[in-house]
Amino acid sequence: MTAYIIRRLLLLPLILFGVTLIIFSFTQILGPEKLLSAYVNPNVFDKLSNEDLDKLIHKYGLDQPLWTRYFKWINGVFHGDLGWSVTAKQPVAQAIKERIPYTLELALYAMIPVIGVGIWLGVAAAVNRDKFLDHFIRIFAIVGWSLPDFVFGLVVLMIFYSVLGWFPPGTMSSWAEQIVKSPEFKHFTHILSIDALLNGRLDIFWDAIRHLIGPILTISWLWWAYLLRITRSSMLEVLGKEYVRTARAKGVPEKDVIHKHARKNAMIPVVTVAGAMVIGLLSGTVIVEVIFNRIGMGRFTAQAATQLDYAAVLGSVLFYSTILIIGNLIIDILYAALDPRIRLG
Amino acid sequence: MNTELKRTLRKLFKNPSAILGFALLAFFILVAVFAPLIAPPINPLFPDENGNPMKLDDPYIMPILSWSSDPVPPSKDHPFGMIAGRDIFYGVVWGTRTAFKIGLIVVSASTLFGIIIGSIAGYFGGWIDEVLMRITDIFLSIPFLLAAMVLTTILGSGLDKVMIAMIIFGWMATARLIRANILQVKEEQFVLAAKALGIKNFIIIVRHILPNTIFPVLVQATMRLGSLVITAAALSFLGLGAPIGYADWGSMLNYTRNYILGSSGQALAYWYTVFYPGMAMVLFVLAWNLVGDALRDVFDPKLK
Amino acid sequence: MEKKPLLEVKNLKTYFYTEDGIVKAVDGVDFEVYPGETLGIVGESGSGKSVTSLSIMRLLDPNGEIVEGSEIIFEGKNLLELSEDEMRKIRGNDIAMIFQEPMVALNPVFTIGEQIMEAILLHQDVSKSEARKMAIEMLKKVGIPEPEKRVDEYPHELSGGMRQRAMIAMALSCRPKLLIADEPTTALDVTIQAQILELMRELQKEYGMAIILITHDVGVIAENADRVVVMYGGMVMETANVHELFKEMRHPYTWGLLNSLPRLDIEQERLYNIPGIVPDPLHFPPGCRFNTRCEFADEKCRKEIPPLYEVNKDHFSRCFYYQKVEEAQKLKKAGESA
Amino acid sequence: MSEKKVLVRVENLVKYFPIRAGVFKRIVAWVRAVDDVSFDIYEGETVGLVGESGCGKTTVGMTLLRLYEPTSGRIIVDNEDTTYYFMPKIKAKKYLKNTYIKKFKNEDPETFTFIDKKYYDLYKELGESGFYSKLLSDLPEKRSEFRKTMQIVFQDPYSSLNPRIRIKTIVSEGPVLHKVIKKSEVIEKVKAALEEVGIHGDHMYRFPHQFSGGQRQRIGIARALLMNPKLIVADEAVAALDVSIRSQVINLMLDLQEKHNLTYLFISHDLSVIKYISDRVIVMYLGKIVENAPKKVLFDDPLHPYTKALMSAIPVPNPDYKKKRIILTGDVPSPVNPPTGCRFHPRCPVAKEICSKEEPQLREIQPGHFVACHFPGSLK
Repeated sequence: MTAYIIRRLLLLPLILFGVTLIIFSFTQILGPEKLLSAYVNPNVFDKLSNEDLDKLIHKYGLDQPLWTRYFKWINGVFHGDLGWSVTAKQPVAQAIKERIPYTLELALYAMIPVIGVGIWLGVAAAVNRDKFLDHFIRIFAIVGWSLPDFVFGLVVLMIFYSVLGWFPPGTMSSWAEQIVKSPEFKHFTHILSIDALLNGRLDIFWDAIRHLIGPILTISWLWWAYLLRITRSSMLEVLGKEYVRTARAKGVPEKDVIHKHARKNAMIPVVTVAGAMVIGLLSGTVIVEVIFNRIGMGRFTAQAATQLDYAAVLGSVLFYSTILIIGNLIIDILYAALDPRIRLG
Repeated sequence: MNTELKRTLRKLFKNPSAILGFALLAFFILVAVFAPLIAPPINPLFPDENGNPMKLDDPYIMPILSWSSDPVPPSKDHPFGMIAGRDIFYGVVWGTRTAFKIGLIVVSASTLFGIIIGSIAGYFGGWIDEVLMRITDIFLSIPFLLAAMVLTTILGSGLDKVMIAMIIFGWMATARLIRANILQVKEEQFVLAAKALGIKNFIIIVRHILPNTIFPVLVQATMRLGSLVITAAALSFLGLGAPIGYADWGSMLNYTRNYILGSSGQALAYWYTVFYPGMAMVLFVLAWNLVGDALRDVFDPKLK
Repeated sequence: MEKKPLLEVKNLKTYFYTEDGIVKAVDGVDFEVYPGETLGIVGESGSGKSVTSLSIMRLLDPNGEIVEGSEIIFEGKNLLELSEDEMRKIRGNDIAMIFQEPMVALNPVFTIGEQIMEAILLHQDVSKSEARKMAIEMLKKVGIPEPEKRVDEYPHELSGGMRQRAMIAMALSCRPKLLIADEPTTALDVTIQAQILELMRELQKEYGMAIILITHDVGVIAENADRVVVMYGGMVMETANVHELFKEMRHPYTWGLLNSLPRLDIEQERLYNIPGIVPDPLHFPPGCRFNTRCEFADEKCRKEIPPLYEVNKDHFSRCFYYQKVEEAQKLKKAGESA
Repeated sequence: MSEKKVLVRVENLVKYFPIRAGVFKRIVAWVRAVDDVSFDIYEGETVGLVGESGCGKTTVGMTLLRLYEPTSGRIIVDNEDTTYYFMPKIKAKKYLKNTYIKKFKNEDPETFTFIDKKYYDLYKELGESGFYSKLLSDLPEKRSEFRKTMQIVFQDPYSSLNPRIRIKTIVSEGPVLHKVIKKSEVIEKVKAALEEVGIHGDHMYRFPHQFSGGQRQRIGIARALLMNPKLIVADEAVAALDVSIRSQVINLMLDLQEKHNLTYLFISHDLSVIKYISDRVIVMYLGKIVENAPKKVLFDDPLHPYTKALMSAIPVPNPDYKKKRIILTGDVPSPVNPPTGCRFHPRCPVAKEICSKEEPQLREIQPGHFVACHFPGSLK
């Protein structure tokens, strides 16, 4: 197992190299002129003569071959320099650093109800297989899984903001923003709701939560449905296993058969999915942050992509892929922790 | 074989949710096939020389019927209402065709690609497998939506670009599934028996291995179809897919989101702008998921 | 033999309701188990032998059902009338069970010790540390070397034979009065099978429990059982004392089965063939279940299910023509000695 | 006995499987599944290969059929060295060079075995390069010939037939490919082959799942039979069958052997079946042959302690049969780290010091009776 983890860690840079190279090669399709538009104000751009264009292209090294430019970029990455983001009007590294806490906050809060409720309902559905509860949960889940997040997000916004006026879009109210940006407000973790509590500002905490509920509801709905399905089928498979019968033959009460013998085994595949889900939550924030107009990595990436801000795009891809790979590694370790056959194998 | 088929069908239709799925799917197929009859591709505002309404050059471009940009509530002529001067009903009907087009093309192309990669990796093993699987890992390490988003932007927006992007980043799950299945089937005795008979590798893969691994792949493809349509719509929603005015549920929703909050004092004034295209999409995806779920129950109870 | 039986199975019928129809896996089975004896149940796939054992434990799959009118009387109580709670107190305590594949019958995520201790803690009023001591003691008893170490290992760390020993330790930890062993050695190699069977004999002597030994291996039955029940098509075909059954079988199926076995102890010219295929439990033939493959079968056998005839004291055969088997047997013996 | 023609000669066959582990998936150890095994199979006889799981008996069968490539050793079929048939050309050439050319250049032709002499004559006639090109020229034909000579029947009736293919194709695929039968006569020949094994000829259009286990096994036999082979390797061919079906299939195989003059290598863990069907018996333990003798000799007077223990462990279906029980202690050790010296010594009731140090060689104690034991016959 240790060897496996080391192997994965050694493969990590190789995969990141591959990932960035793919994205970098794609930008090659754009051609130097398009690439240049990321550096020059569009108003000025239209007035440039061909000669000026060539000069600028040369100045930014856009006429150099792919490899040269790629290694220049990689070199920058090693020095913490991811380039300049036109969309954010600040260095990409800085832009990402500022936005991570907001996305992290959203993902963290969304995860808790998803994992708890999803697994609980999945087990309940499996135990009551083909009974009313099972059908009800399954239908709920499959409808949830079929509901596109942006459609559901719009509905949430319509109901909870337009009609009821409870949960507004955005990241925080403007009065709160003023306080947060003032020097008295200490930033301990950069996660707004936690910092608000640490500063003793319950009003700001409540404001942050109010802005979070809509997005959390939107994201968790989808993943919750998904996790439930996986838990149910995994649990059903395990309940048919012989060792469950052995436990019953020992006289173990049904409650323990399910929650001790079966669930521990059923959780093994669920961990993989739950992990993939946490990773999915991070990238799922793209849509939600756009709909709810929240500050965060997702919206930043979406904006960067639509505006061909390719330095920012590369930086974001690097960020997301790193999270994804490390996330998968953690899943594998968790997997091993649950399954002694792998841990000791 | 006939009894086997009957058994399978009986199992398939035992489940009420499966019946619902197939019924919904049949409904959408009918809508797509008969779209020209349900919503004729004509522009009544522009009569041709005979006084008949003019035929549209491209039926997927929704004709502009009114110059008012505010949404118009449902009426007899426009049962789903109008937005940006275009008939929502028309968009929903022709959007069905768009959804099928996106789903089927992307799923079949990416599945085929995945089958090829997965078969080669699984059957030959060794360094070929190692290299192909590491490439798969790399492609899997970019979140799908993000990858599709970036590639679409680079290729330039448009539905065809969205599809290309989704194919390029959509084959990995199939490749992995096929590879895992082949590794399993490869050890089956009938494959060894075929080898003992001196049958060639290619024939062994195509005749003996693939037919035994294809059902889980088909189930997976069905279940993926729904989520691919969602992703395509999400890209349109982000402004990267079909242009405004194209009969596509995603781009319609992108446009209508501006009206979601209603007008002052009337929160739900423009509900129909989101409801109809949104509902069409939900039902479409639901149909595929229900069908996929039913197929999974029948063909591979263990597949997740 | 005026002992009181420990377990009486009377007219047991267990049906499974499947999509393809009703599977009458067990269809009217009667037998008794006396304290301290080994009852062998032998049969081929689909004979209903495993379903019988699961019915006794009431551990059938959800689509299986024990039909009204069946009785399973254990120490005077009808197990089918007990509540689930009362039944649970019997399982693992009075009646324990071991299964064919110890690899899949042991829970992979708990250690051997945890699994044995669980049974002890459920049925005995002891502390955790006492239970652990008892678990180690049990492991030692079943011949697992270094039990103090093995108690903390997971099933996959043990060999097949060791796993089955652990399974036996778990089953015997509460000193059950009846042990049901469902194909306990089928998944093991012959030299390991010999070890496990020897162990079971020793432990039976020590604990004095009764054993129901279920297997398809006639040799295992011959060497380990006191009395034998031969099952075919969900019914008891013949039941007798083991010595009598192998010498004086009175049912065509038993007769065919024993003559179709390749054997180490005698020279054989050509093996006997029971013609036809093992019937599918969904489509048992009408009349005697064996009539399609029986050389003595006639119209009557194709219509009526024969009753269990007492052909000798404590020797029953479900065949109208059991005398014919006797004659055939005599002829064969005459041929052999000639 | 020696008059009989040797159909297959296996010389010093070795098959190791790598175990890969660690960060770079390097080979950290080898499973020594078959470790230096030699035996002959004579035409028309049935050789029973018996042993417990992990002893390498199945690997011997698979390697013989070249479903696994041997690690080393030589496999001679019908007086032809077939070892290099399935190697890539470069490897095959290297094999020929190491096996023959080196020997021809350095050793005295007088000491050569029959088979070596045959290749030596070829070498004398054609020279080194001519030798290579002659032997490597028609590999596809040689492979085809090899496949026609040897066929296999597998254990599991459920996995040995492709569930998605009709019986007709399953049975005729190989013979058509190797032109044993013409395409035009497929229906007729398949029908005949099926009826020969006791399956209704019209059932050739069915799929495998429509047959019972015993019937599937018959179909597997028909598939091998239609290739018109000389040797059939039966790998636990009756192990998965019900008792009442087992004797049907065994009898069928014996009938077919007589009719087609077949040779069998019958691999099984069940000594009773081996005793019934075989002419000669080879006993394997942990990748090695421990005893090889004609059936009667072996069962009357087993000399290796393992053979003896194995026999005593088989339950006899006769409650009045008195036998001495020899219960071996411990488990079969792992073939990754086999014990030193005699591989059986940790479990052997009569092992002495030498057994743990020196590996006993397979010796011919009486004509045709080979034993690999320092103290043969000492276990009473």
